[in-house]
Amino acid sequence: MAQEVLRMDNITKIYDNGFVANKNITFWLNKGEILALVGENGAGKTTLMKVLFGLESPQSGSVYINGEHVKIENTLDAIDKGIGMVHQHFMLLPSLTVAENVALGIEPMKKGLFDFNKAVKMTQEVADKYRFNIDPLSKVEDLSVGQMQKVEIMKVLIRGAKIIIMDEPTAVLTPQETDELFEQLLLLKEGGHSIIFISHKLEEVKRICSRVTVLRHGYCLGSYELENMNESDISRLMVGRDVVLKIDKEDPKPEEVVVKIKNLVKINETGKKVIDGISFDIRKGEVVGIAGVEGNGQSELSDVLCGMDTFSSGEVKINNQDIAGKTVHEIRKMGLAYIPEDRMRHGCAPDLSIKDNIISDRFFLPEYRKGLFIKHKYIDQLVDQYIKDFEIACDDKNQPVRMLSGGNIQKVVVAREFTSGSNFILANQPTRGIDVGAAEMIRKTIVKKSRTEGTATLLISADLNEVLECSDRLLVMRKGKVVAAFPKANEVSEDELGEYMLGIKTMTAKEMENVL
Amino acid sequence: MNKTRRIETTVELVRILVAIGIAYLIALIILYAISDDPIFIIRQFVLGPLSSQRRIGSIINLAIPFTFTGLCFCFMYAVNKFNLSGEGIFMFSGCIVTLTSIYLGKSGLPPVIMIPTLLIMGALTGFVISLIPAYLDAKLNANIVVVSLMLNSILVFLSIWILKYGMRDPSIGSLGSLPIPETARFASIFGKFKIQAGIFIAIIAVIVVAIIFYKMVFGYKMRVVGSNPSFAKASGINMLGTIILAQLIGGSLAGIGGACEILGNYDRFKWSASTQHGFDGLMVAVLARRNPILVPITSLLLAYIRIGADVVNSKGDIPIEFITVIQGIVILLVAAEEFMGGFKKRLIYKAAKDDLKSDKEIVVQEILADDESKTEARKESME
Amino acid sequence: GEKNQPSKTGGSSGKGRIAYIVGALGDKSFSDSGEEGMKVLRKEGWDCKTVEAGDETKADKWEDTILDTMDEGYEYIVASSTFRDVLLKLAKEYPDHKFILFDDLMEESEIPENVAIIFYAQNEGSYMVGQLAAGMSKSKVVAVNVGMDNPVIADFVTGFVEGVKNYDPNCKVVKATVGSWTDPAKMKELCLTQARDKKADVFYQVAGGSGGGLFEACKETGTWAIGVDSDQYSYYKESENPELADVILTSMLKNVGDSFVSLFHDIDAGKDVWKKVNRLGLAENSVGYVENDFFVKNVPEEIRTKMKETQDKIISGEIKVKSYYDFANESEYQSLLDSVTP
Amino acid sequence: MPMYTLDWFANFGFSVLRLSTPLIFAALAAVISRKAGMLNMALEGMMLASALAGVIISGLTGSIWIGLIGAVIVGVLAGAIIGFSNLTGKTDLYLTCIAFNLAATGGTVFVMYLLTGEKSTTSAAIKAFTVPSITIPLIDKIPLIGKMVSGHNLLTYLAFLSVYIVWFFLYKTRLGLRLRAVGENPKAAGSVGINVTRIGYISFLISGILCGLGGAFMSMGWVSFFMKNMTNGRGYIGLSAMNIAAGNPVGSALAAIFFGFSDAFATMIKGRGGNFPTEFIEMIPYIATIAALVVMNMIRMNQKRKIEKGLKQ
Ligand SMILES: Nc1ncnc2c1ncn2[C@@H]1O[C@H](COP(=O)(O)OP(=O)(O)OP(=O)(O)O)[C@@H](O)[C@H]1O
Ligand SMILES: Nc1ncnc2c1ncn2[C@@H]1O[C@H](COP(=O)(O)OP(=O)(O)OP(=O)(O)O)[C@@H](O)[C@H]1O
Ligand SMILES: [Mg+2]
Ligand SMILES: [Mg+2]
Repeated sequence: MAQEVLRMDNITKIYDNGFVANKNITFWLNKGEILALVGENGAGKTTLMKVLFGLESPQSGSVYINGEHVKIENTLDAIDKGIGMVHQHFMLLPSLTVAENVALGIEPMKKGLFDFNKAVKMTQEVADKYRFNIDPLSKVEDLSVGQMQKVEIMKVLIRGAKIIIMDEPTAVLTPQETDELFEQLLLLKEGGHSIIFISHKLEEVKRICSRVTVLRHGYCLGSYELENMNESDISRLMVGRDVVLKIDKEDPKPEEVVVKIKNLVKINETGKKVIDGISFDIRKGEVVGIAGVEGNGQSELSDVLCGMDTFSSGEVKINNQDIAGKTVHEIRKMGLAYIPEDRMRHGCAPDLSIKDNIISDRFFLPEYRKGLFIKHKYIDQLVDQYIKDFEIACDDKNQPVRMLSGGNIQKVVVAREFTSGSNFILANQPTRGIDVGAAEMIRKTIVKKSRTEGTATLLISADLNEVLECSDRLLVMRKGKVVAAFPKANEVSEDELGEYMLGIKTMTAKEMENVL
Repeated sequence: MNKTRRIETTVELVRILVAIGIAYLIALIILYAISDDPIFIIRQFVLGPLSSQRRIGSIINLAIPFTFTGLCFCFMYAVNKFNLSGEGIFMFSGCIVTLTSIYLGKSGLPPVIMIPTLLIMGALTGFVISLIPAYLDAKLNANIVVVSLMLNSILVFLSIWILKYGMRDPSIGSLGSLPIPETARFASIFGKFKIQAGIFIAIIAVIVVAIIFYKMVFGYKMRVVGSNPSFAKASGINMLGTIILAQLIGGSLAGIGGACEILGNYDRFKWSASTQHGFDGLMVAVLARRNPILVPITSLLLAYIRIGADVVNSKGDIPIEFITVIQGIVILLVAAEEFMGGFKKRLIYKAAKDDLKSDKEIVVQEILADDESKTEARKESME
Repeated sequence: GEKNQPSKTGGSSGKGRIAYIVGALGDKSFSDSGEEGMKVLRKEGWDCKTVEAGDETKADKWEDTILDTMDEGYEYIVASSTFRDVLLKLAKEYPDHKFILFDDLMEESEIPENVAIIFYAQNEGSYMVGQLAAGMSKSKVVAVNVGMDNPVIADFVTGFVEGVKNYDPNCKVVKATVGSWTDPAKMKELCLTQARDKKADVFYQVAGGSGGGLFEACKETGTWAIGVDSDQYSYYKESENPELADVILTSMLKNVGDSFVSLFHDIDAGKDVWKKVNRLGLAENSVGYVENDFFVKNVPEEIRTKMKETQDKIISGEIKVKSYYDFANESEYQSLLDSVTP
Repeated sequence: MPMYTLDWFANFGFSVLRLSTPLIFAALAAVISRKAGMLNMALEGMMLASALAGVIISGLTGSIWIGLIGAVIVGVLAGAIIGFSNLTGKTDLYLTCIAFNLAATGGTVFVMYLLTGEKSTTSAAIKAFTVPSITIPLIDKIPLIGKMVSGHNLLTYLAFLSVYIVWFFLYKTRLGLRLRAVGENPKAAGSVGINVTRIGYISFLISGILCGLGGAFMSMGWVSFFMKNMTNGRGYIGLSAMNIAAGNPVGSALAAIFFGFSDAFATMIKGRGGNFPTEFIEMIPYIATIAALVVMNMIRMNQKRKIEKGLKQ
């Protein structure tokens, strides 16, 4: 019989705005197991874990560790009880070094002062032990997202946590990095640690977890042994219906060039060439995917294309118009729609209503205003329609976006960008951290728009599944350059892609010539 | 969620009343130590401002400049720019408007032309002045707090210089400008209340600002830019333009405020120090939760406290400075969001829990049953 | 139910009810000096009340404040030139009340029936200490530092400069403005700079609260100071910090309080003070300088004699001290300053 | 001109350092708050309260040192009040600070009135004590430098020492690290068990210590008495100095000294007498600050542009 290390009994968490995020949830964890905690966006997973980690206090319910009733009032209590948490969103201090980030809260001291050298040594030891290749002296802001995630994991490991919570740790990792992480998790499991693993990627859940607990709308639907379940069983429990994970799509019929990129170069503030002579076209009716380890110039490419940032040399034309020196507004008018990578920063204004968020790119058009005034009635109708079309779960159109769950926030962004009437969609990580149901809908819409409306799409994603599923042509970026180009995405294997992403293989300009 | 909002509003009202009550109680306790007749003093402080028509008029007159600077800071806050130049603009606009009125007075313009011209002059002054920090911040990234604070000091000296060398009245003993011509002055209306006619301009300003904020395209832009500038940029909203224009409108309002104050309450310009109306406006805007519609109300609240202080000062043995301390306590308690926050939360939790009484087991089964039917329906529709 | 505290008002049985309106008490200058006068009057049975109405930035409330006191039954309103406009306006609206406007000047024909004006010839007093400064200076550079510039202050400066020039045409005067009535630190820095750069060795302050910084600077540099408005030597000598007094040769006096007392005595005696300027100068003993032991001990005989002579000449009218109010415009004042700048 | 001798420069430099002293304290207090993620606009009021406290307490006890400690304690108390209102009461920080400044301006006069019956200054009512000045042996013999650097008030040296102490505290101690962490990302700091509210309080208290020293310098060093409103905007200038250097302690101190320099320069011009409108001289420090800020940012942006265009390595 498995030994129970943790039990959360009848947890109810009500947020200050009256929202009940956890409703009488009972949940337990056995020693040495990896438990999956799944559920749609907003189901209450993170909330439950925050309660466990002392970041939120529940209105009722109790927590037992090793059968003993404990009170967890703040994170310090949780850490003392041997609980560690890798948060869904980074909890890092970009301006500090890796060592300082890792040591923060448990700083080694010498003669009453912070002993930086010792902190470096400690960090190096953990990094070596778990084979994380990270320099403790580098600043966190200079790291790639994948490396940041490793720093987060080191923070938990160095505290010797016995119960480890991982809230979507793989959302930003490459397959290879994910594999590495999983090896470590299995090692930890062997070592007697117990792990709670939250993820929207069900194949990962299936791969390393032995049991799954499902949450929906704040309720716990129960715990299930994973042995006799497949991915669609899980997703059915999560969303309440079958989710189609494969996208059927016809072959593309690319027509004229919509976006033309020639010898694009971008040098950043520190003098580094972050985009290094990229050239390719995107044609009407096709989806071009870009894969790559994050931090290899994809973000910069997307910033340049949408006008958020300037470039140093080269040429970009959208519908035959040069974007050099143009504002975002002007580029959008040329036919750009843009799903940004970080939805909370560039995709929405969290404190504003759904309505305000949806009209942000078009309020100035004549049909939305009457002189200097906004046509509220007309817009209200339109937004209500979009909420229905895109299945945005919310109270009403006047609800602030921050009150929605991550997936629904992304739906708001997608609703805006997909209805903007543009013929070029730049989609950067459109489904990051989004549950299967919502992701399915967004991916399908991307493909559908390219087939039925002839939209030219540039899909940048770290989720290989996604680029392979949705793209027609597929490019790989590394160190600011295009290092591989495949004419048919669905003929490429994940492992092959991974080799190009990590720089093990590179295509020559000649090999790629006809694909760009 | 409507329930939550109702609880919040109720608690908010109760909270403000309790806060004021507590502040007065503190005042009373301190007064017992230092005054011969604390009850009398407190009564004067609380009821004194409302004891005569003239005092009620004084409250309203005092609330007028607060309203203008309060609205000014609503704009600064709306685009998240901590531009403090409203303080300096208020004084400087008073100076420029007086100077203009003295010059125009010679030409014998009738009030219908004179007064609008002067108001425009005040607005223009605010417009131009607020352009400096706004522009330096937007284009050169020069810290707006620093620039506007420095600018305020510069404006004080500039006003004094203009007063001394441009319009001083040599026939009076103290430092003051030549008298403002009769044709430029606001009438005092409502008989004994003696309210200055600037009140109409203030009311119009509140309405216009409310329309800008909630009905106009520009208000929408400000909201987006202020709420999340990165998002505004990614949406293609002209950020710089919006941010600068909002500050210019704010500055203009402070300028009109200075003009109304001078034309409504003064015979001549005689400020030789910053008037603090800007910082008062900042308080008013924060107390009003940056909502222009609430600005007149919080202005009246602040004016009421100030007049109360004056009444106490002239009636009793308590120096006026004591009241500034009490005023600080009132403002802090009223603005403290956590004050009675526990009480509010308990009400909200209770309401939420009442909704949650239903048995968990049943709910979960219902959800699962619901799934079944959905899946069925889906299958059917696929077939 | 009106109620007044004994500390501010006397019995109401007495001779008349006076409201004294000031910006703020505690200036150690004419507001406080006036308050001293009120204390004397109170003892004599007048019902006096002092009201602090706030500075110029609160001028919108002045009228209401004064009206409040009039509602309470005060018939005499005493206020300084700062309150001139309000006072004149109320004088017109309330002919039954009496208004005393002090430290101001006006054409007599324009003065309403119920207004009396008190004018102090601060230029004459300053002229006297100017003589002293010029006499005591070894470096032949003296300084006059003011809080802020306004006409009354300029009148002080004019008299002082004239006095210096008259005593020794070669003696130079540096005039500087602190820019605040409440920044003693800045005043101290200013004096130290003047002592350092210009070798000034006698300092005259007309700077309200900032003046304290001047005395400290004199103490530090071993130079002389001249106080203003009231006897600042004895003020400090009798205070907790007597050593600060040891640099104050004398103070230019402007006896606001005394002038109130004598004016109300006149009113009591039925003399006509209304609708005219009651000019108070050296002759009326309303301005002047302090001659105490410290002064006698430190000022050479010869200078003292010369000062006495000058005083007599002014009183007799032989010397007519130039006043700021005589200047046609600001630039005349400026060229006076220029003529003595080192 | 004979006036500009070596001696003159030494004296001028001396003056600059003295004028900068309270500004450095204020700037460092602002730095501590800024590093903890807050813009402390209440420096003005905190300094004023301390300035009065120092005078009263030293007057009552007859000891300079107890007075100095008293000034610091009152500064810390002021910090605690602001912290309580802002961190525990969740009152808007700007509002808290402005209300506090208003209350301090009136409150100091009120307390002074209760204790002494005076409403503007303690110069007569309370025995004055001043923190002594110190001659540094050896260094005072060096030409120019000696005269400039030696003989200052103890608190002036303490101001310069504080620059180092604050730097050391922020970058070398555990508390400093935690304070910066809270300032940069309170959520992240909270997630590793740091008590964010407590760090917030600590930052206000340290700010209070520095303001206490700055206030004490005003009333027990520069001059020897309290005067109502005697800080005259020096708190805001300290805040600006911190902002110019974006919170770097050394840079903020340099900016404060730059302001002190402009002020000394303005005082020098004023001290020359004559009729040049004082108003324009008064503006010098403020205009200089804006100009410095503009020039600095122009250079910064130019460089960035050049790098991005690939003109520079
Ligand atoms: N601070 C908060 N205040 C009010 N409501 C909140 C707060 N945080 C979360 N919520 C609400 O609680 C619900 C559950 O949030 P939670 O973070 O637990 O979801 P989740 O299951 O982690 O979703 P995701 O998969 O998107 O991470 C959300 O839908 C949100 O509406
Ligand atoms: N103060 C809040 N009030 C209301 N809702 C909130 C608040 N804070 C967070 N939420 C919502 O609660 C949900 C959970 O928040 P959390 O910080 O755990 O991550 P998340 O935004 O859901 O992540 P993701 O977008 O990756 O799913 C989010 O949807 C967020 O919008
Ligand atoms: Mg989550
Ligand atoms: Mg999420």
